[in-house]
Amino acid sequence: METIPLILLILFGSALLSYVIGKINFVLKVGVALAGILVSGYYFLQLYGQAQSYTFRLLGFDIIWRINPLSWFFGMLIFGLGILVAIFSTSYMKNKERVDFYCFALCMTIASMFGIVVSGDLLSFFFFWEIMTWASFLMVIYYRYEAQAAGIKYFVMSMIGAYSMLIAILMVYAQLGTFSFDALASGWSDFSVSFQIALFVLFAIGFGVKAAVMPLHTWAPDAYGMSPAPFSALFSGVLSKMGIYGFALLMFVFGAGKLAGSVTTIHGVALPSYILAWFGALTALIATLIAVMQDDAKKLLAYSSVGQLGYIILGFSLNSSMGTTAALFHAVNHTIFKGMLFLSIGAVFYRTGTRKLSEMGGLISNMPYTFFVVLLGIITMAGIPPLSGFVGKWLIYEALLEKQMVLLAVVAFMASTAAFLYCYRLIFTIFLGQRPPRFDDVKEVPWTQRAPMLLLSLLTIYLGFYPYGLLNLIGQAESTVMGLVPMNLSQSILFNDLGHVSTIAVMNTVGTVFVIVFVLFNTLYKRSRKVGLKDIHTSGEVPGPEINLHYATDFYQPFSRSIRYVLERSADRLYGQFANNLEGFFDVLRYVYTGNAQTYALFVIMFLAMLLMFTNWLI
Amino acid sequence: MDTSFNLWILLMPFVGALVGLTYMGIGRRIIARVQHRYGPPIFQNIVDVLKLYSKKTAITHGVMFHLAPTLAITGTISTLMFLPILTGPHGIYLFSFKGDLILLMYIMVFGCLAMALGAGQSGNPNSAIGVSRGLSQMVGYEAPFVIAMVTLMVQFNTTSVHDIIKAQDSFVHWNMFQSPFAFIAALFAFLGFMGNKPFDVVIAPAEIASGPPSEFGGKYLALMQTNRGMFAFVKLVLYVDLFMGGAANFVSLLAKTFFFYLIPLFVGIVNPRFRTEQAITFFWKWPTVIGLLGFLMVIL
Amino acid sequence: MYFDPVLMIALPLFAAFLIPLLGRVSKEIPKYVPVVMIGFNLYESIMMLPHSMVKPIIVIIAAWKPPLGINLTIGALGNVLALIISLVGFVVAIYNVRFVQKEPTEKYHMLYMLMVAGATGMVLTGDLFNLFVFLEITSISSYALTAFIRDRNGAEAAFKYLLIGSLSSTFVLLGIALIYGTTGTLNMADIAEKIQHVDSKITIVALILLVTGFGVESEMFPLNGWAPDAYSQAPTAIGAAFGGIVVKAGVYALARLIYTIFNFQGVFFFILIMGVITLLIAEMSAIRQKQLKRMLAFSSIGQMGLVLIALGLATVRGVEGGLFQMFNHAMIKPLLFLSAGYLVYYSGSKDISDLDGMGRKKPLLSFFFAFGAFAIMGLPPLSGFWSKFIIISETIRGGFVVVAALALFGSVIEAVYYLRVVGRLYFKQPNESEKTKYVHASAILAMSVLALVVLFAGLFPDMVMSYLKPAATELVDKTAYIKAVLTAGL
Amino acid sequence: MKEDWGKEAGNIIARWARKHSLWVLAYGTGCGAIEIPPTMTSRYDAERFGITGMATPRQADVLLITGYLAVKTLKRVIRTYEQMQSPKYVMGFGSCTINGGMYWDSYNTIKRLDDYLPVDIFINGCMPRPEGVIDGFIELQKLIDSGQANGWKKYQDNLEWYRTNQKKVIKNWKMPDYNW
Repeated sequence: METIPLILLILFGSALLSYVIGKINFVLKVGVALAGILVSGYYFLQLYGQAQSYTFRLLGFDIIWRINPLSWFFGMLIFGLGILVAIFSTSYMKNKERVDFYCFALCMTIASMFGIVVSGDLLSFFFFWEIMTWASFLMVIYYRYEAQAAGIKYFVMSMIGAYSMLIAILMVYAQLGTFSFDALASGWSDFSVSFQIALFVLFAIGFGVKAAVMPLHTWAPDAYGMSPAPFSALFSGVLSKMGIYGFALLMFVFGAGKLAGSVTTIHGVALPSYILAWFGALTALIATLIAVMQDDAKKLLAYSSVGQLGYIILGFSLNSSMGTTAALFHAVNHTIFKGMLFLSIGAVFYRTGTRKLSEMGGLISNMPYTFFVVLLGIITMAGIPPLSGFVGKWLIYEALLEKQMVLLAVVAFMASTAAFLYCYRLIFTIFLGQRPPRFDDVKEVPWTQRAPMLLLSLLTIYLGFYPYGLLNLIGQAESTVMGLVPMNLSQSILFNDLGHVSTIAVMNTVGTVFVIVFVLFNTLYKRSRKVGLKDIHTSGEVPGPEINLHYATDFYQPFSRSIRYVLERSADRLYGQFANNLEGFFDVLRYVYTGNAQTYALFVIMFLAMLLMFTNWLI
Repeated sequence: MDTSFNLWILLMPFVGALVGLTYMGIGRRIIARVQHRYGPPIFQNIVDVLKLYSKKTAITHGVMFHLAPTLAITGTISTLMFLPILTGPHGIYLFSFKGDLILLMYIMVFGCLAMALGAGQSGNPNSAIGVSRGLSQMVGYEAPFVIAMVTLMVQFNTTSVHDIIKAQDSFVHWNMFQSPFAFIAALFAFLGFMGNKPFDVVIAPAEIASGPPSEFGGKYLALMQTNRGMFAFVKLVLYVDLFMGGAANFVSLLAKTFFFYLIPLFVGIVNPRFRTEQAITFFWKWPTVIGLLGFLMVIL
Repeated sequence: MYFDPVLMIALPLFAAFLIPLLGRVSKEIPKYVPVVMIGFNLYESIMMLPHSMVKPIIVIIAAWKPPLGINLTIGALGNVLALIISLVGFVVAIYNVRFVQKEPTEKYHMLYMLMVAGATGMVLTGDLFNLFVFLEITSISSYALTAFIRDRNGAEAAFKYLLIGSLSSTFVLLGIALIYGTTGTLNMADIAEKIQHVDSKITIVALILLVTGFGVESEMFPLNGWAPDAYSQAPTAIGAAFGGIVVKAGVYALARLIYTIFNFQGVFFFILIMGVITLLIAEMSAIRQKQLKRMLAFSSIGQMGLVLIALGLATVRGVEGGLFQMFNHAMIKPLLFLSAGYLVYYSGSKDISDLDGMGRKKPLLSFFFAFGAFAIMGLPPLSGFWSKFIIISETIRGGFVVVAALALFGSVIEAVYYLRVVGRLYFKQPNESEKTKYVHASAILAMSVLALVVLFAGLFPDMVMSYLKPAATELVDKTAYIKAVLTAGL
Repeated sequence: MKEDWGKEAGNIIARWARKHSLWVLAYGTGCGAIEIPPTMTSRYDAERFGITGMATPRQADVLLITGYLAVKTLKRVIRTYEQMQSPKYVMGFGSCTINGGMYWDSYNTIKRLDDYLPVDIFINGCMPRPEGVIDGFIELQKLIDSGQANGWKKYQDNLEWYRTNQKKVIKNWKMPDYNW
């Protein structure tokens, strides 16, 4: 049997199976789901470097499933994080209700995402896209009582995006008579300019919703926040990448990046792409500023996720190989560190039962592994060398500077700086500072949860040291699928025309210096005395356990005062108002149905009379 | 060449720390003279650090607290390693050929983050408040700084510090004259960088008990003070490299760095302290506008 | 092997009138008569399918050859619709076995049989007047069934339905009279043949009268005022049957009218526009409903709007999509109504806000409702996706991008109100956690059948479409149909 | 003897550094606190001897007890002293710290600071003028230089005795243990 349908079959099969036989016992359903994901992951690995395709006809449409380096690249993210999340879930979901449901939705989501990346035609792309939407919707509403509004918001916005994409897809179909990517790629340049722009906008809305580009992001914080923690990791780490994959397709495979015809170009980038770039950059900045103000750990990460995706979109819209490389590399990075962070937050939630930053504190001694993971996660997220986050950031800045896009570069830099704020808030308020007495006997999470997080941490260290393998992979995807000349690569240094960084040298320097200082410092001095958390300078006062010395509420209060212009405006509220007004309008409108038989009869007569008066309408 | 290279790698952290601490001592002296005082000896800060190193006990609040000074100084030394100290034929380049300006901008944060983490683990709310203020203020001064940096990078179409230095081959080509707006913006940012008054709300001793380092004592504080001196040196050298075309020998390096050291010092002497949001809005107003003017100059 | 198709109408009619007599013998027998009779219809329509796909089956009654005699013309379209009607009828009949507790049960069953028989007759007949007769049979039994729960609301709804229904019947009859007067024939194929030679000023009036008349049954805006009340006040099973049976027959008549009999091109665009308006207004009204069944009724109108859009496209593919949508709607809406009926029954209130936490108390019913909601929203891999996809695809191919966008906007609204209900079912804390009665096995069986069909059609849409394609072709290309009918006797 | 030499050199440097860098905890008690500002500022400029104020006990070397100590304050002072890092010094200001001074029969002040904390140097006067304070500092420097300013060691060695005394006056003793 062909590998691609086999993988899809295994995943969908295990989804159904785990739901059906999951009624029997816990081990079975989790086992089935895990086995399904692992086996399909194994088959997926076999696909590396292959160019398989599988075609059949459905409803008279040609359905193409194929694998190429680009889809393998995204498939790698799906299965990489998917497997880890599944492992994490085994203990996380223990003793929770409706695990069968969870396993079902998890497998469904992974399967549909894999379906998206292997789709070689727009129809199956849309088909899997919709499955992904509702499967992930099931996850958002997993916690029954709180999640309804978030779920509906997510679903409605996804639907708006999907339908906008559907219109674009069908417009393409109406023009070309086929759904295949290849036909679109070759036919794109024959479209008229306005048609191209219309397609670009419609597709961009469709992908933008999933990739949570501002102002289409409002679902993301709630949806990420509401879904179970392991799934949030998958949600932010991979599911949102499907939007990114869509943008990759749109810009490079379909050819919207070139935008043939007489479109104004700015800095060598077509105007729509340039506007998209601004959307990306502003998303990165504003989302980051909002993230700083969040008190819910998951919402913080969600907004941060929105911001980081803004970077990725910024990278894509530059329409250069450097920018694309940056975007794809950052996509991997984002998957890794958002995986780490969401899983860690999940682990903390698992033990403490809260996600409120202001309620936690001082968990470092209780959960040292988790702390370590979060530490590496925020270093990566902030883009501080020597971890892999820096490589992604570096590539993005170089790509921007290469195009001489100064303002965009400044916005991107600023967003990255502001990201330090929430990074610190995240790690400080959870792990550092004073521990509330009720968390005194919190334990570290079991190994099934620790292992996935630690694996991801190792990965980010490795990529910080040696990103060149991954860059090669990206280059391969660029040259074979995306029609770009990949950026020059050496095996020891990142470089382009503007500058260069040797990640190996950085890692070595930092490592060596740290080891030397550490050894000197610890051998020359005897061990320090360990004191309790409350043994701090409080002007001689001895604070009792009832006194809260943890500064976590309103952590960036001065900062919030200076960015109140941003915080006062909320797209979410705007949409909410719009939706309410719309419903109010509907409420008025529905009185067309008065409930009065005479009126209805009158309608019938009037209808008839109207038609009789304007008979030439019908001829 | 190779031995001297290795030698400088070993020596440079110490030189940096000594120079930085001495500048601080001189700074204290100058402040004293402005206030009609005699002032401490100019090596006072070195003495202070030595005293701290000689402390017999130290307390720790945990592993991050213990590691923070080490990590901070690691970050600073690493930054130093990627910075061209002296240029020209007898230059001290260390590893600066292996990294560029963007790396420098980011690796500088490494130490700060470590400090912030250590301060966080100390459990003192004042430390956390200080960090919160410091990070907020950083977002403030980062705006003009980034604008200036991007202006430079775009102006010379390079991100390499070496190329930027090379472009300033003579006195008139120094960036402080060549792109004055970027320079002014960067100078404002520098005020924030150095954390002198009026931007010292982070450590505000009378208010939040010196903020982040308030729980650090003894050997930890010693390392942190060393780090502070070294970090001041790093920042000064970076600015000299970027705006004064680097320095060919130690004398000119000292002269130029001292010039840069004096600016925030003098500003600090005559100004009271800004509140955090005042500082942020200050940085986002005029320095940013001036920086944007610099942009226009480059673009047009 | 199939029997004489006349039996499909004759047997149920006969059985319907037999039921009251049988009811005298035993209370139990009338319950199973509809199951058996409609089961036979189902068998028959399945068996006829391979034959009618090839060419229409013409049943000549009493040796009067067309165009003179009354004859049944079972084309692919008629057969497919008969199949849909029998399938829904059969499932609802199974559901009825236990559901109908209210006296007089045998009258209920009789009326139900009449309704199904009438609808089946409508789609099978080849004679325009016959069509009217069957329409009357269907309508009158529907009026009666609407008022079956003899309360104020039911009576009011039935009265509204009756008023508008009789108006429409009048118009239909007028239209038919006009046509008969000008063409001198009542055989539809023959009319189609002859009407080209008639002055279009007269035929257009006939068309308008007929469109208005059948528009009432097919829930076209603004003729659908009866629908929300009738759906929600009739017994649940009847609400389900309205969507699956009566309306389908009405749409069939409308389609026959505009495609086969008349030859006006403008009417297609008119139907398209009316479809969009119907869809939008229905969805907008549905979102503000407080009662579950009213909401479903409006949703049903919205779905018919989508079907009208598809019919208005006048392309084979579009009509295919429309038929597929009709099929889906016929499967899903009963599923929703049947599960909703039980949900309403158990929660003891018709209001959506009283459904809180039924997902806990009645997991299977809630599952069926959610399944139906997901299917009708058009989520893959359920069948609603494909029909909607094809319709929108054809709309855009026809150049009506705005129409497509509006239709999709309607879908978004639809998603909102369905999800709100599903959300209430699953997320809200139940008010009190007493255990309620079982759901009858017959109801579960009925719903399972529907759900399986929906899932199957979603996974293998080609299987369904292969039968819909000849039907659509028959509708769009009328010459073959006319030829087949007119040459049948030769 | 080489190691001794190294150690000795280290000690000399350390003593020199400690002597020339005295960080004073700005902990004002009693009326003597008012003498500190003139000492530190332009008029008397204690900074020229390397004396500066520090905000927290963790960083400071010298604890100034500037006058009478109420029992309540004593508790805080002890706590603060224990939070300081060794070597650390205590300076008693004025007669109140020596024998109670004008508060000798007060019901809630302590009379002899020496009983509760190891005072390295007392400055006589009520209050001592800034000159006296600076003189005291210079004396302290001399003591440090000669290795005699080891009150912190005394406290460590005689902790039991100090604790007994402290607990005698402080009734609600709820303090963490001072463990080296």
